[in-house]
Amino acid sequence: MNKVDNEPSRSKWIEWFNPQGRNLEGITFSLNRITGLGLTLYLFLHLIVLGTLARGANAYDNFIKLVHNPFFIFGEFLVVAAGLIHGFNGIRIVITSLGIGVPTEKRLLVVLMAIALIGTLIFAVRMFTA
Amino acid sequence: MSNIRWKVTFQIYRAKGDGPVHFDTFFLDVDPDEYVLDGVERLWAFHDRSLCYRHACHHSTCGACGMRVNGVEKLTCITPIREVTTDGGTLRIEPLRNFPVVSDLAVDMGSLYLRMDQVHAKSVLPVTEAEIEKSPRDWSAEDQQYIRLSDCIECGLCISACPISATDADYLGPAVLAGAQQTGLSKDPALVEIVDSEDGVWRCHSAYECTAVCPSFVDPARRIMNLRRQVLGQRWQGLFNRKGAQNLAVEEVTR
Amino acid sequence: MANVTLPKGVSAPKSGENTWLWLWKLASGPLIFILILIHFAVNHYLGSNGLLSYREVLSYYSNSIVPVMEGIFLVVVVSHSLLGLRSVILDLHPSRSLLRAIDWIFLLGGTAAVVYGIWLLNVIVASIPKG
Amino acid sequence: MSKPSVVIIGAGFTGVATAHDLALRGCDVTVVERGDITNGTSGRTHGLLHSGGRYAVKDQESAIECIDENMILRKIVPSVIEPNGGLFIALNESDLAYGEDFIEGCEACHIPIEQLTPKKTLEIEPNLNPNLLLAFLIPDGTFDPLRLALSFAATAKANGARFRTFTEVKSLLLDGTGNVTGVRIENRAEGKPEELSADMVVNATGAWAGEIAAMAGGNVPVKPTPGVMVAFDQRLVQRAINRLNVPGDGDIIVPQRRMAVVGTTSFDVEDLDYVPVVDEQVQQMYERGCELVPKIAQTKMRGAFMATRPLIGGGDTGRSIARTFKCYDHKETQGIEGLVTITGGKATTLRAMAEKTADVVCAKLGIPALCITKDYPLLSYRQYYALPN
Repeated sequence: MNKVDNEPSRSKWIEWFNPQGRNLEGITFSLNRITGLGLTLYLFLHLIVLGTLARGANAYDNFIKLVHNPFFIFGEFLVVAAGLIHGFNGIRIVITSLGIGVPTEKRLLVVLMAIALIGTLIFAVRMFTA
Repeated sequence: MSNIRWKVTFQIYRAKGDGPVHFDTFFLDVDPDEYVLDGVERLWAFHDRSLCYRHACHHSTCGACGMRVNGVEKLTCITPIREVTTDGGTLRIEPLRNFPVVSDLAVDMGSLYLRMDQVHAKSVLPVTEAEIEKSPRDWSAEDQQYIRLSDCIECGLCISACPISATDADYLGPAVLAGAQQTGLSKDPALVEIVDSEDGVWRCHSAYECTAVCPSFVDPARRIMNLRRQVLGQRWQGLFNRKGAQNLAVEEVTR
Repeated sequence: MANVTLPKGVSAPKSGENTWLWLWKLASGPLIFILILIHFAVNHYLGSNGLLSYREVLSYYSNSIVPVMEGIFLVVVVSHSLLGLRSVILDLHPSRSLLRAIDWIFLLGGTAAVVYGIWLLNVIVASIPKG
Repeated sequence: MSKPSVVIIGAGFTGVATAHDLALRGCDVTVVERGDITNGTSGRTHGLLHSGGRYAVKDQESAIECIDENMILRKIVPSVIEPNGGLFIALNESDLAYGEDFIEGCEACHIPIEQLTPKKTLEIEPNLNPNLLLAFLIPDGTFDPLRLALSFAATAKANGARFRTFTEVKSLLLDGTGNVTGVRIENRAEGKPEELSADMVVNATGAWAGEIAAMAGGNVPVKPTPGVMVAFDQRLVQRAINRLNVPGDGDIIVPQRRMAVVGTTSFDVEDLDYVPVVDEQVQQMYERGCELVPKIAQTKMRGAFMATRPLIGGGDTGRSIARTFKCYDHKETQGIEGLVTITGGKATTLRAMAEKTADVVCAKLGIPALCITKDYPLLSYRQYYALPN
């Protein structure tokens, strides 16, 4: 039995990712946040990893060999999927934030998310069958 | 309306003073076309007189009876039971989020009303100004003198549904930004300092939950987007005409 | 700043976010979108099996437009990601001192990342065999 | 000397308006209300700011009260009113015949009316029944029920009144001789009992006035008379539309925000705390509404609700009872000191009801201050939440 906890607080961040009762935009808000955080993490890892280029041909080619396995390819796939979702949702946010196309925002979102999904599938096929 | 009867389980959020939060369960025979608020009122009248909840107009003009019904914000006076559950189903009823609980289902919405005042949100406005962009019909010169109550009924559903209002107590919130949009930055330039801030129009991240739950045709998300455009326009002009913009703002405040 | 009277019980607006920060976050989005398309297309479909060897990377960078493009991309994407992350932090209602600390960390961290990236670009370009 | 203390039971229209008046006259006012502001009859009114036209033929006392108070409210609380006027429209011969009496009645009650041709009427209200024969423009309006009450409450608060919502009166405190000295209350939000003593208790519980009076062994001839109203999903008219005839069921359509509300019916009831909305009456509102505005047939229903009018009952029932109000000093009626009941009336006349009640209370407490609420602009309803209790 808990005390009343109904006011805004930092600890409610978990609600950002609670899909219950959400509309499509609400779910893309959650996805945008997750993918944004994930892509930021990836960006900085990517930068660090590319440091191997400065250590010459052997270091880089060994590194590529190391990551050329299903585990890393799956990771790469997640990055691509995240990029597509974040990017295509971003298009909607940019357009509507400038006050353009807001009345048709829902249709726009559906179309954009469909494109992101198709793109993700194409990449999945290419990456996992290559 | 119909003669059909449904058996519905009401799970009601209960909280009194410093006591623990719990859910009380009631079984009720209802007409599926009755409104959720009718059910809650019957619980109070015939089952538990200690139940506290807010309600006044029963037809969506006062905004007092907002609650969370099965996890979604509803204005309970216009939500037929048929829309939110099934025969033999459950209605889990909780107070709106992001407001202090007074008791049980009643919350204190003072902060919303105060912020509406902060942005000079109109309670009545010319009939011609009710729409976001343009009016659905041509108003005659005669119509233009008429005044109507604003669409926003300050029910707080949007504040409860907004994911950002959940974590940031100072975020003005959808209803308030929509109120500022309706006031208009061109008519009230000083407002830009309130909405172009950490607590203002940029905190919205396009979840559109406010518009999804708004029972009153306000479409807060769309108004927030329009307000962004207004802010951007005013700041852009301010870049080239710094003094002019400031003088205008000062004049508005001292008037 | 214009002087706006506040009702009792309402906090004054805070200055942690403004039009220009937001506008840059917004505008950098489409820029990234365009640059990433090029970045991707080139990385994965230029050459027989992508830039999967040191040699291929060097030959990619031998086109002088590429390091410039990648440099711009770096600045845009780092600023977009840090502003985005900052937005998430703002939604968590940070204290003033924490926000100031985060602003410095992001500013220094972002600058460091860009400087490091440009240094890396220089190293790569310098490694390209002449002729 | 400390201020005389008054406890007002009920935060409906009469309660908040009386609190405002008494606070201005220097009383220490506490309002106790078992729910939140206007959770009973007041909140559920259809929100018609009466011009008095409806009562101008049969109940001129009420009609004059309405037009006078209508004009005062427009002045002191414009932020909660749609001041767009109203129309009385005639659809048949019987309506036309009533029109003659209507003109006379309005003149007698100084209600300004303007006769419009059907063509002109349909120009300004294109959704009206195109077969209308005659129309009169009158100064009706629409108000927001909750916000009207909050405006009075806010102003009362600013002048020192306290509002204790979710506080139910369990019984009246009586001295040895049966006089009322206060109230025994329960704070429902926390479940705590408490006692409040007062120099005077005002029973402003409207339809429930009989129940409170009975706690002191008194009685009030109040006749609770519920009526059903139905809200439709579109603002089909800009003005309040009335049928030009003897007041009956479903003959008013009130625009409100983006809605049109059709009212109302009139029936008797036993249990006041829960009155069901009867399906047949909802259907009747729909049909009668369609007669005035045919487009209602294509409009989605938004809500159906009911409110219980507190009519002052003699032997009459329903429609024939006058809509005026009465203030009872229970010292005069039953020899009980310390209790005054105000009931009856219309939402439109809330300020006048408060004035009369405050006059009675002040006379009993020996307060010489006069009523100044007629010219006293009210605060924004939002200030109710800003001001400390």
